[in-house]
Parts: sequence; C-alpha cells; structure tokens
Amino acid sequence: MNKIVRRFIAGTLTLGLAALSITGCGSAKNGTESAQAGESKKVYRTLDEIKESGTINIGVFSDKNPFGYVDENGEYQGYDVYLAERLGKDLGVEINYVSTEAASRVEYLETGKVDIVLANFTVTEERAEKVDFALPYMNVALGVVSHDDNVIEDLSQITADDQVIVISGTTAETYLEKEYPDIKLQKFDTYATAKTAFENGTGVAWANDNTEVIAYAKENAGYVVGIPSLGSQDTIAPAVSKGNSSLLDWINGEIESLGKENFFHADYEATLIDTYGADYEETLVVEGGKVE
Amino acid sequence: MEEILSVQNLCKKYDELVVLDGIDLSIKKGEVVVIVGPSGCGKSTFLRCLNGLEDIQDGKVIHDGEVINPCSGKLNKVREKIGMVFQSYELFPHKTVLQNMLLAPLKVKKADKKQSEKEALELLDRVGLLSKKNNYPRQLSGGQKQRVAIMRALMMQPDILLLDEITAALDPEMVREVLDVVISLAKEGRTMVIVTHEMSFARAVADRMIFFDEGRIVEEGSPEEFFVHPKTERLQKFLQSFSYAR
Amino acid sequence: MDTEVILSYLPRYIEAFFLTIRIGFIGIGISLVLGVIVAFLIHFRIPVLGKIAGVYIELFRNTPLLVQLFFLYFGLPKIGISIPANVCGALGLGLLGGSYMAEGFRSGLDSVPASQTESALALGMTRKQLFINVILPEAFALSVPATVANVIFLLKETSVFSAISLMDLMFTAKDLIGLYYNTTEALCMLVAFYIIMLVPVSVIGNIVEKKVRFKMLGA
Amino acid sequence: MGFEVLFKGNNLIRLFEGLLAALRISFISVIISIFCGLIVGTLMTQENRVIRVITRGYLEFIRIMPQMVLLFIVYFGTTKALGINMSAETSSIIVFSLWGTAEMADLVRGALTSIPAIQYESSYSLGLTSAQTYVYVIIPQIIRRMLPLSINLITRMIKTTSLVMMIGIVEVLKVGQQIIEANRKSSPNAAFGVFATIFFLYFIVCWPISLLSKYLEKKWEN
Repeated sequence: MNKIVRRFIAGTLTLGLAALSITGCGSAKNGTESAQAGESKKVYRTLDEIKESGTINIGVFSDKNPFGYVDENGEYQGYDVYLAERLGKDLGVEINYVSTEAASRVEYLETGKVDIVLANFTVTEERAEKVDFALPYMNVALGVVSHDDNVIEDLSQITADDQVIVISGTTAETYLEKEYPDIKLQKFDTYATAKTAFENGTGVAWANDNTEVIAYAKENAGYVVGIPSLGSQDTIAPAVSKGNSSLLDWINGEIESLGKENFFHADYEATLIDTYGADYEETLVVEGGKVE
Repeated sequence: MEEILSVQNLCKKYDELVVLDGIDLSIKKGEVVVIVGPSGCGKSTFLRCLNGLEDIQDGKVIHDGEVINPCSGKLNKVREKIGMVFQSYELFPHKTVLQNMLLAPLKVKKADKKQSEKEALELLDRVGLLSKKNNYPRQLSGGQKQRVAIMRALMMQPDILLLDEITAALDPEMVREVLDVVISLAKEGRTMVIVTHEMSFARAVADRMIFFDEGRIVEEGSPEEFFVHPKTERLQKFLQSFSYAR
Repeated sequence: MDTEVILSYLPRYIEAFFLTIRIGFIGIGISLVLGVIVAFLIHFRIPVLGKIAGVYIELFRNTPLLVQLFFLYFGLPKIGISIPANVCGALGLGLLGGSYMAEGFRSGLDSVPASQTESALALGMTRKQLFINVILPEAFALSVPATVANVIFLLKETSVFSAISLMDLMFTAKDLIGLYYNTTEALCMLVAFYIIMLVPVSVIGNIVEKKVRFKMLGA
Repeated sequence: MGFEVLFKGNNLIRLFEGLLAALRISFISVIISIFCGLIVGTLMTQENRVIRVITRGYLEFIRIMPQMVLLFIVYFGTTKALGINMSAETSSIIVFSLWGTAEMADLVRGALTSIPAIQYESSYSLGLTSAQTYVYVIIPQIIRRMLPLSINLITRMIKTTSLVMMIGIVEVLKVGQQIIEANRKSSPNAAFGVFATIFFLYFIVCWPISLLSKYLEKKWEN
C-alpha cells in the first residue's frame, strides 16, 4: 500500500509546485497592479521618451481586414493602420507594428511592450479599468445576418437549441454575453472560420459589427441582415497604458486637430469604402473624437 | 617477497546479511592467489571490496601504505594500481578494440598517445588479436572480448590484477584461450588474485590456494597441500563435488 | 487575485473541463484502438494495409492537429459530409493520437525479445495464440510509459479546439481574457483545471506502469 | 480553391519566412534541450533523493503546465514582476527549451537506466573518475539511443510553435491567417488553398526529420 501513498505524495508535490507558480504569477500581477495604481513602478514610456527613442511601438491586428491586416507585400494596411501612420508622422518617429491577438491587447499595454494599441479596440467599462482609452475614432453598432429562408429580425426568435455564431473577442460577443446570456453562442477565433461555419449552416445567425454583416450580405446571395443595428452605439478608440497621461493627452489633441482636416473621413474613403460603401461613412466615422 | 596488499579483519554486510565475516589476508608482490568456494560464499564480493567497488563495514584494505576507502575522492587513483576483469566480458560497445585499450591510459594517466598505442598493439599481438584492433566489440567472440578486457586492464600497469570468474560465461573452447593468457601473466610474475571454478587451471597457476565458505577463510595452503591433502572436512566435500565416478 | 471574478468564471471552466475530458477521452479511446490495429499491420508487414498504415502514421505525425481539424470541420461539408464539432474534435484527436499510439505499440512489439516468441512457438502454440497470450500482453506492458505520455500529450492537444468552436479549457481562458482582461485569474484557473485533469492521469499512469511492469516482467 | 492567393505579391516568401521563424525557435530550443536534458536526466538517476524529487517535480510540472500559460508568464510576467523586457523570440525559446529539457531529461533517464551496471564498474575499475565515465563511456552510448528520439522532439516542437502568435511572433500559421484575411473579398475561399499549403509545408519539413530519426535508429540499433 505504501507505494500508492508515495505516488500520492509525488502527485500532491506537483500540485504544490504548480500552486507555487500560481501564487508566483498571481503575486507578480498583484505587485504591478498596486504599483500601477500607486504610480511607483512606471511600465510605459512617456511621450518624450518615445520621441527620444525615435520609434513608437503600436499594437495592431494583422488579420482583421479592413481594420488591421497585412497586404501581399508584407505591409500593414487598414483603417487603424492609416491612423497609426499619421500619428507616427506627426510625432516624427519610426513606427514598429506589433501583431496582437484580441486576448493579448491589454497585456501588451500593461507591460509597456507597446505604447499604443490601435486594434479595433471597443471601449467597455471592464477594459477601461485596465487601460486608458483616448477619444474614439469610429462608431460600431452590431448587426445580425441570417439565411434568407429563416430571417432573424428579433433576438427573441432564437430558440433554446439555436446557436448564434460570433467571433471571440469582438463587441458582438461582449454585448450578447452581457445582454442575452441565455442565447447559445458558437464562438470562433477568426473571421474566416466563422464565415465558413455560418455558410455550412451550423448557426442560425451570425452577429458581428453591423458594417461587417451588411458588407457580407451585399457580397453573398442568400443572406439577409435581419437586424441591421443592435444595442447602443459603441465606439472604437486608441488605448494606452494606464496612467500614461502624457501620451494620452497628445493623442487626444492629435485626434481633435485631425478632425479639423476631416482626416477620419479620408481614412474611411481610403480603407473602408470599398467594403462598406459610401452610405455608411457618416454613421461609422467619428470625426475629431466628437460622437453626434 | 615484499607485501603489496594487506586485508585486515574485513567485514561486509548488506543490512543484516553478513557476507564477509572478518577476512585477514596478505598478498606478496608477484604472488598468484586463487580463491575458490561454493557460490554465495562471498569470494566475488571480497574481490570487489579490494578495489572499492563495494564499501566495507569494518576492517581495512591497505595497498602501498594507503587505506582504500570507497567514499574518498581519490578512489580512482587507487584503482589505477588495482586492475579488475569481470565475468561478463563487456567492453565499451561504441569504441573499437584499440580505442577501448587507449581510453584509460590517455585520459587517466595522460600517457603519450604514440607510446600507449605501441604498447596496446604489442599486448594485442601477444594474445593473437592484433588483426582485430579496429573491430567493434560486437564483431568479437566472448573469448576474444575477455582477452581484450584483460589487456585493457594491463594497459594501466596495475600492481595487482583481480580476475572475477572471468571464464564463467564462456564456451569451453574459449575458456582455454583466456586461461593460457592468465598463465603467461603468472609466469611473468604478475601479482594476481583470481576467483574461479576451473580447478585444474587453479592448481596449475596458483602460488597459494584459499578456500572461502560462508564469508570466512576456511583453509589456505599451497596447491599440493590444498588438492592432495585437504585438512578441513568442508574442503574435502567441496573438492569431491568436482570429481565424477560411474 | 479577485475571488469574485473567479467565482463568476467557475461555471464556464467546469463546463469546459467536462467537455475537454469527454471529447478528450473519446478521442484517446479511438487512438488506442487505431494505434493497436496500425501497429499490428506494420509490425507484421501485412501487404497493402501495412503500407497504408505507414503512410497514415507519417501523414498525421508530421502535420499539426489544427490544420487537420480545419479540413475535417470546414472542408468535408463542402463535399456534403458535415460532422458536428464535438464529433470532429474526437475524430481529429483520435486520428492524430492513433499515429502516436501506433509508434508506442510498435516499439513495444519490436522490443519483445525474440526468445519469447521462439520459446512460445517451441511449446507448439499457434501464431494466433502466441500473439494474444505472449506478444500482446508483453508489448502492452513495454509500451505503457509511452501510452501514458501520449494520453497527457493528447489531453493538452485539445487546446486547438478553439479553431472549430469547441469551448475547451484553453479557449475558455482566451475568450474570458479577450472579454474582461482578468488575465491573472483566467490563467490561474486554467492551470488549476489542467492540474486537476492531468495530475491524476500522471499518478495513475505511474501506478499502472509499476504494476504492469512488475506483473509482466518481474523487475 | 484559393491557391491563387499564394502567388500574389510576396505571400509565398512571407509563408517561408514564417516557417523559418518557427524552425529557428525549434532548432535553438532543441539544441538547448539536448544539452540541459542530458544534465537534468543524469541528475534524475542520482541516488540523492532530494535531487531526484526536485528534477522529477520539474518534469511533471512542465508536462502538465499548458505552454500558452508559460509563454504569458515568461513574456509578460517577467516584465511585470522583474521589469525585464524580453523579446518575444527569446521568451519563446526559453519556454520551448524548458519544455524540451523536461522531455529530453525523461528520455535520458530511460536511456541511462538501460545501460548495464557493468559499463560503469569496468570504467571505474580502470581508474576513470565518475565524470570521465559519464563523458567518455556512458553518454556516447546513450547519445546513439537518444538522438533518434530527440529528433522526433524537433518535429513535435515545430508543430507546437504556432502558439507563439499569442506573444506577437508571426509564424507560418499566422501568415496564413493574414493572407486569408487580406484577400477576404477578392478570394473568399482562400482558406482551403492556404491551409492545404501550410499542411504541405509542415509535412515537407517534419517528414524528412522523422525519416532521419528512423534511419539513425536502424543504423545504430546494433
């Protein structure tokens, strides 16, 4: 019998070791949170430090067309990147793009590995606790597209065993999790897989930014945007590390001055127009950080 | 002849099991001592205590004025002077015969490569295995491997050579090849302590015979006394177990 | 480390835990059956089937599960076969696992000493009796350590299930972090649930290894 | 079917660059793992119980811990806790080396225990120290047995490097997703062509490696 006991001890030993690591990584995080709040240990780079260093690290998506993606020549393109290029030019520094994932956006800021995140980052209260959002530069509302033989015009139509397809880390997911927790969601981590699953009919509907679903219905026959706009208007804004006020203020000033030259409309026309068409320009673009 | 190795009141125990119960033995330079006895009498363990492969619970083994202590760091220095060849004739499988021979002299004695190589080739020639110098152990027979193992031990010019039942795992015709080598070493005046079951060989090569039983030396003597007029009854019974009559 | 957050995440982790276990062990079951068959085909060099088994092993050992799952879940419907995500996950795991288990069993079969086979034949046993009573048990005993390592490896491979929308442990953590950014809590719970899932497997694996080795080989 | 996307611009080159990133991390990590694995594996066979329990605990811990968590701890955790700002590639090499060392140590332990005690004893009785015994007699023998298995470790490592996209490294799978996304409108079904190519790329890299390990296994089997 003592063999079993010894084995059990070895097992609990590993548990102990692992628990050690948890408290280890736990304390590491707590350490910084309290420090962050106490401003004692600065993780981020201030505006001047960025200028001195000559380069700015900007976290963007590399696989979210048309907001942040990489074209066939390996260049970063998209609505977010267009703004990033301008911020870099006005700051007079080189831009170093960092490819981020939805789940790592905040970690990058909390460790100062990027200075700004421009990755289709929807403003929510939870996220505002972790990072500081600058003025918004785009509106986003949700939409739901469904097959034309079973058009979903109201979320109440969705029965218990129906599934709604969403992409993990998007505003649609956050909204449905909070407002309609009992709707069963089928979550995918990329646009391509979500789209293919929807076409294969594994979900009755697909909830995403309304611009996405409208563009999708326009390009593909057999699909109708039953719900063109869902829930309140959310906004997308640049984010910086918590407490990095020097950089935050500069960005806000920059967004306001860009508003005067109608920059964001130009950005829309340069990057989004061929996907979403002209008639969405007004509803989508937030010019100069002012939301109507 | 001057004493080269002295064993004083050697005791060896595995927890409660007593394997060697107070052995006293003195070995002279150039002497060939052969140890025989029933299996499990502790003769092989005794040999392994001499070069520190086994730790000892009591008593001392003194070589060249130095006490052999298995836990001391300098053990490998002692082992340079006490060579040993085992029953399973395992050579280093990933090295050729010649490399097997040269490893210890070059790495331990830091000897000159050319000189050691010349010596190795001489030794191999002596046992008729010169042609096999670049072969791998797997290409050799048991008897050939054992002869190389003996020569490998000799490369270190040990003061004493311990042979632990080196023919036990060999086919009959190979036993002859190996024992002829040992006899030639004895003629040269090599000091050797040999544990074996080959009685006729023991009689031919030994200067002194020792009979071990249940961890003690029961009888000791020259080959004639030992084989022709055994004194103790236990030795007589042991010797009879080797003769057959219809 | 905010316990209120942990409590709110708990139900999702528990659900994901059972999904991972359920699909994981079905997949492992498939991989065991497949592994034995493939190892048998290769070891005894059955014509044609043996070759196909060899290709199968090389194909599935040298490509990532994520890509295999992609074709199973998204490719097949394009040619009319649509499989629900959990079946697809178990099948993908089974196919990948089968190639690893086959390698483990094959090395087990190879290391059964020839003397065992000869002595059994010498006793007049037929080839079938020989295989079932001598070779299989001994090969199984020899391959237990590899099999245990494969089980742990496969349970961790479930972390690619997010590609086909299966809410396994890893996807739950990534999803929660993406939503609320409580990274510490999400990751620590992920580690805790992996421990609860894998430590027993490792401990039981060691016990089985010791028991089987002792019973079979007496050493 | 989506293959045409690959020939636009330097997509194909980017895929190869992504593959190169994955290979570089795997190869460096494997070399470190072989070296450290030998040491940790040897420690695992020492009589000293404390060393054995620690190394055993390390092995179980790394085997159970999901690699993504390790990546987060090493890449983000170290900056938060100690203020060190490590590059993504260094962090991933550290994590994959930690994992590789654990797997390698287990292989070494298995190989060491299968070497008959006589090899150690005949080496000691020739006067070689235990260090010399390990370096000249034991390790050369287990290397022959271990190298094929450690080569298998390379293929397993290459296949799991896709995780590093979580800390910003653009490897082959990430490049694939970028290409699919970038051509979302122009070729909606690009995913199949791209994933088929990635499937092929992984295969032509990993298959020869596993063939090499089988060849070595046969050659040194005697």
